[in-house]
Amino acid sequence: MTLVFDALLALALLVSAWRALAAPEPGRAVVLFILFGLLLSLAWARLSAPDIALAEAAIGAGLTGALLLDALRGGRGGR
Amino acid sequence: MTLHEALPLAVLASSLVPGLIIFALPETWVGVRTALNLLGAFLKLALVGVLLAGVSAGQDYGFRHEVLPGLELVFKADALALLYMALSTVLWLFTTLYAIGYLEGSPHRSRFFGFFSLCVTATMGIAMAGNLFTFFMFYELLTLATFPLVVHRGTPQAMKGGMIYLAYTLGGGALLLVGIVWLHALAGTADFTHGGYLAALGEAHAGALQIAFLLLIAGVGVKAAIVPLHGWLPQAMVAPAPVSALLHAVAVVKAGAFGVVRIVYEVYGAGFAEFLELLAPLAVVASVTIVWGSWRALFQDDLKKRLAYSTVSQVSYIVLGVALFGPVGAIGGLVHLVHQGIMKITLFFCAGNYAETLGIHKVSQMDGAGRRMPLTTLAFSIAALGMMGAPLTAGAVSKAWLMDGAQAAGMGWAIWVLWTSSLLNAVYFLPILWRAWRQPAPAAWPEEHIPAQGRRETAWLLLLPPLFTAAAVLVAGLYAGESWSPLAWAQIIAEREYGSWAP
Amino acid sequence: MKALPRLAILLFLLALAAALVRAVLDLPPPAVDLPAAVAANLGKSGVEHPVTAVLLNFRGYDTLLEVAVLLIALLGVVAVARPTPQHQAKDDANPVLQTLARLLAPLLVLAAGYLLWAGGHRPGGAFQAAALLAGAVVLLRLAGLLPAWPRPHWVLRLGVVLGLFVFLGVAALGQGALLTYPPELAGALILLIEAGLTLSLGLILAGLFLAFAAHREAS
Amino acid sequence: MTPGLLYALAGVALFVLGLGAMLLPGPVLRRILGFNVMGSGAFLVLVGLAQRAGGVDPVPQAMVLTGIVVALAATALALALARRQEQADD
Amino acid sequence: MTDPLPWLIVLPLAWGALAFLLGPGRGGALAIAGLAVQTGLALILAGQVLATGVRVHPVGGWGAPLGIDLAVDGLSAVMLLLTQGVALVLAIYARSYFAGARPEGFWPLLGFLLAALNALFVSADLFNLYVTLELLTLAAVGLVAQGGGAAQASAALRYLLVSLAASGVYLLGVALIYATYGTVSLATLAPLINGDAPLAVWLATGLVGVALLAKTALFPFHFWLPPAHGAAAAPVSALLSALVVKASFYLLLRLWLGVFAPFTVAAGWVLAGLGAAAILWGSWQAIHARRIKLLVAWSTVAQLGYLFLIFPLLGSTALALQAGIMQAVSHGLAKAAMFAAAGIFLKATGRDEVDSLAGVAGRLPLTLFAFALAGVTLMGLPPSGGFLAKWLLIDAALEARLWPLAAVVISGGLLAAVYVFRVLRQAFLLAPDDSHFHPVPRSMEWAAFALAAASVALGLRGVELLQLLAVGRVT
Repeated sequence: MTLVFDALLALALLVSAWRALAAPEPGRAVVLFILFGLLLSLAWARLSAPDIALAEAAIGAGLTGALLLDALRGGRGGR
Repeated sequence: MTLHEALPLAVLASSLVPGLIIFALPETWVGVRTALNLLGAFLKLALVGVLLAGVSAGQDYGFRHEVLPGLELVFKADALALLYMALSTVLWLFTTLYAIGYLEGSPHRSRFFGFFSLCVTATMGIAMAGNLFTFFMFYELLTLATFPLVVHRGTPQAMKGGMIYLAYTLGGGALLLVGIVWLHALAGTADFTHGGYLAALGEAHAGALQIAFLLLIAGVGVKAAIVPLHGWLPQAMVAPAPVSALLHAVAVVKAGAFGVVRIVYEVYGAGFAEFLELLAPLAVVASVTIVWGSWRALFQDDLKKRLAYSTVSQVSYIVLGVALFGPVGAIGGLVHLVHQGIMKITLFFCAGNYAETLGIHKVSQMDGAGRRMPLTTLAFSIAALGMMGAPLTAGAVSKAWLMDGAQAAGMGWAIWVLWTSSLLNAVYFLPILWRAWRQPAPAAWPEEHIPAQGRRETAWLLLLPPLFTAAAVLVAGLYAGESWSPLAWAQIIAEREYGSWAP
Repeated sequence: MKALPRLAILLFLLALAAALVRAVLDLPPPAVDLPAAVAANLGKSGVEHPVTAVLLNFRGYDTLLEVAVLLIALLGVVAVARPTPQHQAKDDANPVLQTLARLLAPLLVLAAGYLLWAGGHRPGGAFQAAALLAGAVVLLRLAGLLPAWPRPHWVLRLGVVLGLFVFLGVAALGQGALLTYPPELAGALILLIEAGLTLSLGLILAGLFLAFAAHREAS
Repeated sequence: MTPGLLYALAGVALFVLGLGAMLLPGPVLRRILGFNVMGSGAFLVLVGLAQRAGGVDPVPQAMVLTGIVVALAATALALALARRQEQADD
Repeated sequence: MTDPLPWLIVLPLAWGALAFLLGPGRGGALAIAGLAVQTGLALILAGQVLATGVRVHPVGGWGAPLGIDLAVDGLSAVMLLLTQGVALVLAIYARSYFAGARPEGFWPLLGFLLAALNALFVSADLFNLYVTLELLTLAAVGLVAQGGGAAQASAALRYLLVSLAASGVYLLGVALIYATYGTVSLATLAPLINGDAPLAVWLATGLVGVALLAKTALFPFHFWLPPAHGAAAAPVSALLSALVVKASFYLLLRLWLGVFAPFTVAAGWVLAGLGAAAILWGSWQAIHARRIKLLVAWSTVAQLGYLFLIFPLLGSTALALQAGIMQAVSHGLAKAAMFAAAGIFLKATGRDEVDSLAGVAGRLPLTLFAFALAGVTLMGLPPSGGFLAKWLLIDAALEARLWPLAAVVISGGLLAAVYVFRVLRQAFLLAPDDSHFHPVPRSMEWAAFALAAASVALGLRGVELLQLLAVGRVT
């Protein structure tokens, strides 16, 4: 059963990544990317890699997300 | 390091060091610069004198330095090297004196004399090179050192001439490099040796060796201005007169001709080259060049251009001599290496004098120049007659030996080539002499820079060098039999290249 | 860009994917059993948590270089951030966020401390702790309670490089090869390094954000 | 099929996805995201395959921790440069 | 810690961090002092390698495969010497170049760049190499972005994105290797990898190879190089062209000769073909470049091509490796000198078009001489390291009866002559009256000259270099 969950999670990873990269509108793309990051940290947990899961959640999703969001605001205000 | 190793390096240093110092000198330090130039020239003269004495006493002078494993920088001052070195050293002295007078007050003289000295250093390196690798090094150094001299005036056509000169010489250098590396891959590194070192490879590589020969000769042929690789020479005429004199008599074209000598005698070996059937084609190419050069000279009204085409023709006398299998032809070619040098430098000195003194650049402006400048014109006439091969001059000696060599090598047709050339020489030189001596002077000279003062027809520094070299032309002709004459030295060399021989 | 190259790239990517999948599906069992080696030497590493052992002892050299990577990134960001007057951005932040930040920031710092200490024997460690620390700073920044620092003050700079200096010091001044800890001190030294890294990485990660945020105020 | 292998395959897919986003023309932001996705894919392959037979391998996990931080640093620099590129020189 | 080897990495990290602590624009003297020490260390290390052969330094005392090994053989030692030497002179140059300009983070970034280079040259661990590559990339990009103009930023961004993509590809290759063999230590891998390895290893070889080609800017991956090297400040361009691109080439060479040897036979021809294309295309672009720094940058693209001509020959003759390294070293010295000279021209004339050089021959003879000497090396004319490299390369090609390679080398040299003399010719023209020259510190002129002179002097004595290079390889 757990494998089914893994499969679904993997699928979700692919979809979120795909949508994030395909999204025409930057804000949307960033939000989807942050979602991708959170899913990924879940995947790391499933891979019994709690350290990476923590780091991914805090750095991959958290800080990178914050940077991207700030870049968006700055990018708009930048011109 | 023993004395025998140090001397060749000292010869190089005697012009390299002053040159480098001169680069650093401020433009205005004329005195120091002149002193350095002459110091270097005389020092080199002394050193070469020592070497001459030593070598004729059977001593060997040489120096080796490993650059890469199995790849050495080799210098050796042997008889052949010294023939060329003696010529360059003596003529460098005169050219330096001449150039000091010629460039008086013109800009960038530090740069000029710096590269001038580098140029002579390269010539010495080429003369003393003990293997093809070393030869190539200085051959390319010569290209780089002469370029700034050719474009010295910085005018657009000077630049154009310089670029054409570069295109030809660098292209030739590339061919030469391929040929050299190829031989290196076939035969490993080997020094120049009497009788060559390739014979050992034998027939197995005949094809490869023939192509390599083609590459090598094409490479040096560019500087020797062998038709059809001569195109740069007339263009390089934009250079100042002393540079032209140096290029035509000592440095560039001679380096090419000297390369032919080394390659035929000490890489392939005359015998092996004959065996590979390389000499006959070389003789043909030389003959074509001889006739073609003379023929083109007929139609040049620009004095220096006419002299340039005459050089194209005359330098191939040397190549022809080398290509005529047998010691007699060899002697003719080698001795012409010297004779052509002193004759041609005289002509260029005089052409420079006409231009600097009276603004005469064209043959058609020469009317009456002899009355106005008798001494210069006398020198010019002697050198011109020498070129034609008139009796009692150096030219006659070369031609006589070349003709005997053609006979001995069973190439009778070459004799006719030489006669034709002499005839053409007469046709393009005699009218000049006629105009200079017999025609009345025009009301005004094109642009008279230096007014005549009594006996002094122009600046002494411009007048003396051509007179000395013209005298040399006569001496070399009259005393050809003496033991100290270039001819005697050429005989020693030919003896060593061909082993013992009977006259 | 024309359609053809695009198609070529897509085809190439598909081929690559196919090849990779095939490669992934038939792999022999690895020749070297590194996990065993790690387990065997865990005792000598000075920490009980294997990942931390690898990260700061067995392959600590990677980590050392990686700290430099972060520092470089900060330098790069600062270099392109235009100089700006360091004014407070309080005004444009909303009060709710500010109170939230006031409450959350200390908690984050505490959590960071815990993670740092925990790293020795269970999941957690300098990176995660530093990330939380940075998170706290970023939060305060978003709430407008911190100024942007496009030109870090020297105290700040000291904090930023402190971790690297501690790490370098321990690495270079030990006996024998680079980064050899005396066995009895290993645990303590690693904790020291981690503490330094937590502070510095936290500041750097925050700095990436703050120096960066300065752009907006600049324009 | 172990979770390791499954996530490794997912990683392959993510890698190719991200690579595509970087190779194909598009806005800078997409390339930066693409790089992150690509990297995450490589990380998944690294750990996933190492643990394809089940069990835990701390070595690649530590490597990935290193990698994540490096990726963040690179992302920050890229974003800063992109921002600077947008602003005209004054 | 008495072994000089790790200090080559610790020192630059330390002075880089210290320079950062000192603040923007500070730390030049510190950097020069540190580099002087490093040069000494590199010499000592080279001596040890010559005396006792390959040196291995197990970091943390664990030893591969558990720990990370540092290893130095002749090849690494040569690269270390080149790097410290060039960087030292360029640091002296940069100190005058940036005088008053307060370069944001030049000195710290320089320190980290050197740490990255040295770490890369001595690392014997595929993942550690990944970290050093990232360190190198980010430091280089940061340096390009110095001065913070929009032009630098966009050039740096393009450079960064290409390098990041390459790093990702490299990382996947490493992942596949680890999955197959369970280790990333080169020493442990070497005996394990052989011709009948699974598909994964073949893929890994390809991925790593392509990634390194992209980072070395081999045609057709060259597109990022000219803008980056053309836009950066002169000392930075010099560092990038002389050292940074050589690092990824070195790594490719090392893996090619080492662990990946079983798979690389066929690919040699592809690399040689691309190298030839790079020589011709790069020279062509250089001949037509309007800005002098762009001309020099395109010349780098061309000169990198020579490095790849050796790959088909590596198997057959030892000359090939010698030719490649001789070219890498002499180009490193010459190109550093050329960018340094270009920077001086820029400062003096205030313009960077080739056409604006008229009169330079009169005003900056020493710098022009340096440029000319560097040009001699690039043209492969004697006496110069470039000439020896060309000689060795043609020799190797002829030994292997590969005429096309020899032809490419020769024509490349002639093309180089065209763009070098394009500059010299311009410089020899008389200066227009309205041209005004700003004075330039002598230290900069002498730095450029020293580098150029070294590249020429190498042509008079290459024996020791090749002896060092010959010391056994670690794979």
